Amino acid sequence: MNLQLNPEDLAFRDEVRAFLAANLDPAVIYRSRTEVHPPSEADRRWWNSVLNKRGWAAPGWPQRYGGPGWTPIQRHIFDMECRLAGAPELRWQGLRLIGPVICEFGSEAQKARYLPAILEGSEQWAQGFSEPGAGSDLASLKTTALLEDEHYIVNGQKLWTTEGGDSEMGFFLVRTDLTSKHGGISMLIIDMASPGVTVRPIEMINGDVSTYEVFLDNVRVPRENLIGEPGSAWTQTKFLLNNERTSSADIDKAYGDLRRIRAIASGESKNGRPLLEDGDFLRRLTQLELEVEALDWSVLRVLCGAPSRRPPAAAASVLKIRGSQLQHRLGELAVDALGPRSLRLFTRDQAFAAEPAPLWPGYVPGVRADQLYMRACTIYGGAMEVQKNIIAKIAFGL
Amino acid sequence: MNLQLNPEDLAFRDEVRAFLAANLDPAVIYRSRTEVHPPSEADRRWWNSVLNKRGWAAPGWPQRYGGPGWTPIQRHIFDMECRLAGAPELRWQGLRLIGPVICEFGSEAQKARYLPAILEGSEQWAQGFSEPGAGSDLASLKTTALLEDEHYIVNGQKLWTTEGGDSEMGFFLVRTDLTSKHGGISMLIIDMASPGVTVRPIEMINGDVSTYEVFLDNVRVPRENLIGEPGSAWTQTKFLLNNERTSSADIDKAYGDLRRIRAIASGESKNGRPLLEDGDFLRRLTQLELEVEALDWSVLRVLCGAPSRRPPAAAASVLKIRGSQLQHRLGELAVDALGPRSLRLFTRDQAFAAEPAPLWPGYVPGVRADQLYMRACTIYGGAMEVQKNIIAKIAFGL
Amino acid sequence: MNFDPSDEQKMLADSAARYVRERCDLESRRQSAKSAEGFSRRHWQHFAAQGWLALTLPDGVGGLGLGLEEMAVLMEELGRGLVAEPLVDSTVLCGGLLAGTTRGDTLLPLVASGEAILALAHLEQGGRAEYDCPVAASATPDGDGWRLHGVKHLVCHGAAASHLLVSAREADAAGYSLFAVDAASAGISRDAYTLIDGTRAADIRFDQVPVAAADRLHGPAGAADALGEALDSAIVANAAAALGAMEAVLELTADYLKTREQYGQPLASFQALKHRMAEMLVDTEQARSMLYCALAAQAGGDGNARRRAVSGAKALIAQAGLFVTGQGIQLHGGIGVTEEYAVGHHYKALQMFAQRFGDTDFHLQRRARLALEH
Amino acid sequence: MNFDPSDEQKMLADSAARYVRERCDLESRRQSAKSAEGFSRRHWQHFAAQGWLALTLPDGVGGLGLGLEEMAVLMEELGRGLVAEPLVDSTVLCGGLLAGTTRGDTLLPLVASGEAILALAHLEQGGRAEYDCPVAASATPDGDGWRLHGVKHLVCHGAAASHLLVSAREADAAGYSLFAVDAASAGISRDAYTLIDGTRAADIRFDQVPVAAADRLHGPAGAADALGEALDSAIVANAAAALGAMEAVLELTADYLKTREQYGQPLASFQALKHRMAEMLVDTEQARSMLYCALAAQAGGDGNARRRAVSGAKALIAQAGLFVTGQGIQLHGGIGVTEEYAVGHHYKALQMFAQRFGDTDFHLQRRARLALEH
Repeated sequence: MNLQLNPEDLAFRDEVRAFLAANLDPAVIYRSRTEVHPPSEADRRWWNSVLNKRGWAAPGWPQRYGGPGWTPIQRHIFDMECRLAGAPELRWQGLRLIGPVICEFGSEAQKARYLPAILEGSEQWAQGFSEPGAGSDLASLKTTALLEDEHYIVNGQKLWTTEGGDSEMGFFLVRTDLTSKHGGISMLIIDMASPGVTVRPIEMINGDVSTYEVFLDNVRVPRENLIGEPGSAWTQTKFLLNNERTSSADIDKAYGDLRRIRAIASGESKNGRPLLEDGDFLRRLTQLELEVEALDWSVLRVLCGAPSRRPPAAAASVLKIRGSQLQHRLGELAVDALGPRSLRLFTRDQAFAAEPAPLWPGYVPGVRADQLYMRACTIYGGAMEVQKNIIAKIAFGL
Repeated sequence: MNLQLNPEDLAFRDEVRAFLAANLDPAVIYRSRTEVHPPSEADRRWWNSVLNKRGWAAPGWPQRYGGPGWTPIQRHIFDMECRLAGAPELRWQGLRLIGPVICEFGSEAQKARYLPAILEGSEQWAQGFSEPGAGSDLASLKTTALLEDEHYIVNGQKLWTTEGGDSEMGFFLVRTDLTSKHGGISMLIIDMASPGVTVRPIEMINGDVSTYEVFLDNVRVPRENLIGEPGSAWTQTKFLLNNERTSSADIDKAYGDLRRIRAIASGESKNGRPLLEDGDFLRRLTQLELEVEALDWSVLRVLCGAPSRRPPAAAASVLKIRGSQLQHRLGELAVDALGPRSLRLFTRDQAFAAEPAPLWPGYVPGVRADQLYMRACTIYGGAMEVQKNIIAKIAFGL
Repeated sequence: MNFDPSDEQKMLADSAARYVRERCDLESRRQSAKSAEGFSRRHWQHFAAQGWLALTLPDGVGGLGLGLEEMAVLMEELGRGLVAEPLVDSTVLCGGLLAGTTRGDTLLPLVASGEAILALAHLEQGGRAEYDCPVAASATPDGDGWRLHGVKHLVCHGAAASHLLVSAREADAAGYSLFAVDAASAGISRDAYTLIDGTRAADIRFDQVPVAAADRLHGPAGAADALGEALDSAIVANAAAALGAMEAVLELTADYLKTREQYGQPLASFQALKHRMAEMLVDTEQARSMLYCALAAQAGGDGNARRRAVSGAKALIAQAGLFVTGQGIQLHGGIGVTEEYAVGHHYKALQMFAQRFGDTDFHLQRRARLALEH
Repeated sequence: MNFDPSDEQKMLADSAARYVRERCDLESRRQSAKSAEGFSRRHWQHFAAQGWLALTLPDGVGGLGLGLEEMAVLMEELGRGLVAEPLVDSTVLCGGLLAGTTRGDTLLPLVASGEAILALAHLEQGGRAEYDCPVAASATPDGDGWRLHGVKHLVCHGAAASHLLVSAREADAAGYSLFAVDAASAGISRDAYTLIDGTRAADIRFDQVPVAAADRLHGPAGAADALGEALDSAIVANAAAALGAMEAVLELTADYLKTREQYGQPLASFQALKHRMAEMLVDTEQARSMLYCALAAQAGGDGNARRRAVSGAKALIAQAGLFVTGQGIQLHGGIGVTEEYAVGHHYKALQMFAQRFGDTDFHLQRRARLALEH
């Protein structure tokens, strides 16, 4: 047992910090730290290519496809430092979800065609998994893709396709074999510009549009866009989720939120004293700081493959549950720290355009939009209730 | 709508207060306020007869059987004043449960035989409902009572018979008809001194014995001890529960607990100041005071038959859920107010014998025993989970 | 003691419920929220015609002279319909401050008819709760009248308001005074923006704005108490609307659970979701009881008891409301987080309730302080 | 960074787990709790024979010189078995205070062999947390030595202890000093009583008790820091036992749900109960992570970081432990509230953990204060 970071990791952290300090300007940092949903598309594309030049765009990829060859701990350190420094968030659909899947299951042609643009950020990807009436429940997918002279003809409807309107490409779960009930599901790459693809923006509770409904109406997709064998989507989806065991903890965002809350509490005052010295506030902040620290150690345990009485998949659900609960509570504390000012809704563009003023300090824009949007985090990626079912089953056999 | 107590009720309250002040001495008050489980049997029998002389022993009974003819609000005021004055708790099994059932369903002989002794407190009653493997689930009762030359021969086993070891009489749910699955359950009066009745004391988490396992081995019970018609126990049980719509809120105990917590917080100090002025403590106390006040208004709404979108039975479960949650939190706050001193366990006899001393003020004994014992309140009388099932079904049709 | 609504209260509730059912669909609510004023003038006219704007105003000046109980009955129904109109701000809060003043005799009839919309301009930079926020704006004598100077923050409906009730300090006075100002007066500039529920608020600059002597509603001696009482009344009225929102969410969510399926089973068959609904009801009932508690204290007439009860109700109803509407979103799943379903709008309405007029921490502390003095 | 136990730690865990499985049944635990000393001498002998009492003591004085990581590995297993023996008090807490002192050279070997049982006599009337409790007991010079006078409160295992570590003030010294006293010394009278988990505690009166110069372990300059460090270590060891109790409750409860039925269905089929188990696991994992966090800070060597982490672990593990064991009782139903099932005993063990050495409020405030200084 050795619970300290080793010297190489500390050196790596310094290297990352130096790189971030050299490459991020205040305007970018401000926009990132507003934590609006969706973030600036331009910043993300720019940052994607900056990291790509440095060879750091895809920490999770095998080295032969452009990954930097970092240890899990180093990837963790990198994500954390990026968040705390105010770096733009990257488009995870390409870099974290479909990229690794193509590396693992894609044809050579697919690798050559798609991976470079993902690394550079020149092509953004959308995920087409959920459907109306099938939120966390993939077994009941209805979208079909039937083969017809070397093309799949795709018909159906997808829901919760994050940033579907800003994406060049999409990866979709489709039924290629209607005879089998549970099998017959394949993962298909679809050019979002294809005829028959239309997207409907969905206005979210935070007043912005970050997710879309996607209608697929006789979309012709070249047969070679299928990933792996027909009907192998389960394998690919499981692989994709296993890549993301710890990301659902959202631990770097939690630390970023704590940083923001302290900034607010230093700027705001209550009963004539800095809010940061108010007993009630300090108790709530301390409680959250502790739970975030505990969550961080839970992440480290998973990353290091620490021994456990329960199967690893249980740990992933545990991280997701506590991580998303903390997102709710961090948002509530940030909002309460702002007081009545938190009632003003800054949409993304309003937040980006806002000029800091005595009545409206720079830490205000984005706080409420983030708090409202993050109500979704206990629903997306496997709702809280589903995660608890999973734990009861695999951890306790209930 | 008139939300004020009317003058008659205020006058009634003064009358009750005067009576209590004249009849309770400090030793009795001390023993009552320890809130140990079980309380002093002697005090209860004594207080029962004191109230009976005044005609106040059975507020819930019809006047022709000895009830005082109070309004629901007056009964509520009476219970509250008794608790706050430190009056002994009465034996509810006789006065609140079986008494009203005998008044309603009992034969004239049964009324003549049992009611006077219940009013006087000279005979205490035990309830034999639950069985091993049938906690909140009466449908699966196994105890049988088969008729044989004018006697029921009773065989079976009852669990959680509160104060079964201190009771002269008991009322038991038994199967008198084995042919019917759900019917065939009758309510039978059994003299606890009958041959074949044995009780096993169960040591509770608070170190005292307040409940018993009752074994019934070929107990011969005269046929006339059956209440009403054979197989009519469902009706009687529902009637019995309907009498107790609001009692599960335990509102008077909640107010008593708040009184005790304030007494502790005035005696204890933290960081050199009275605990009662400590910010964290005061916040928790205020939160609980508010929720108890809200619960009190919820009780008043039920007592006054306030209009509601939901059926009355839902209100009873709502009172039970919030009331027992509050019992847990009140106990925890009392314990936290005492600090490490709360770790000393005073059993009932130790608490009664304790002499107040600088290291061990008079408010210490009983706090922990009560907190530990009240862990049971979310389990007995229909567990929390059962109450939630009920609400979902009858309030929402889920 | 009895909780049965009077016939008048029943009629009030029925007509409000009918209006909400027939005219307050989500689509029109979303449109009016996006409109310039953030609310519907059509609704406003109806409120006036129904006498809802006159409800709590004194008779003699166009009011019906009814009490907070009637207002609560009305607001619960309007809260179910996500009312966005400045009913409480204009009539209960500002109307309460005008009642009994000379200026009130001329202005209140316009409030009752809906021609005038009043907004409170009181918060300033660094202020969190209207009850105890610092006031730097100044009122300097000028002939018989005054000149107001300063900047007010987060004035709800400040853009649509025809008149503003402004707090300002007179030279070397301990507290502040309250003035009624025509929003069109020279020297007033407004910077408007949108709040989470669509309400338009404004930061308002007063540059030596002249006001007549009669426009001074309350002097330093009485202003804070008058405002405290008006705020307490406004909180109770808004608490009733919050309760209505909670009741609406209970119904919406129960219906949703019955109609949707997951894993081939109706959502209504999952015990964890049933139990969540039960917990939501327990909190909703607690909130309703606290509303009665506050109404009783209002009617009781003891000022300290009223303040204790109102702060208690504000804290508990905000807690319960955020839980109930937040879980309503959770049980709806993804669509609950969109603008296309009502549940998210109710959640934001409760966020407004929780943050306006002092947040939960403030009211718990106020309650605790008053209880210790008690 | 890696979390894999060393072979030595594995062996330690295995032998402790085996002993718990084979020798620590609930019945014998209940008997020893009712015995005069409140714990089992048979267990105590075994602990000594296994070297568990020597684990954290310095080598050279009969100790094995191992660290808190090993102690945590051991205590987690013993916590599953509801250990009642004064292992942590005697060796980690008091042993830690003796380490490096002259008196320690003679006394520590007896601690390691189990012949001596040490207890901390520090709390007094009005004291809540050992870290900052007022000390009124006095130490007056007497020849080369001292005389101790005062009353100590809530001394855990104070009746069974062979030696007491006593805090007392020297005339006009700022802080207090710490002395090792033979519990059999003239002038010591003990009033013993039982705590909720069967532990015997005592109020102890010191009436001019003579102690030798060498029995003064720490002077006013260093005593408080030394005690703070020893308390931090004791908390971490007890936290591991608390975690073991939580793990035991998870297993007991899952098994119970699988074996019992209600309404004709196995309890394990009720989703609400399954979800409760999931929530209990989430809290248990959070507690384990905080234990690692505290162990890391201990090994890290930065005193302030250690204090922050230990207070954090104390607060979070107490919260999680009371929830997990409390819900363990709830899911067991009625029998969970009796002495006849283990789950209630685990709950009381967590109540002990939560209240000893500073409660959750204290440690949250300590953590917050240290973080602000940080």
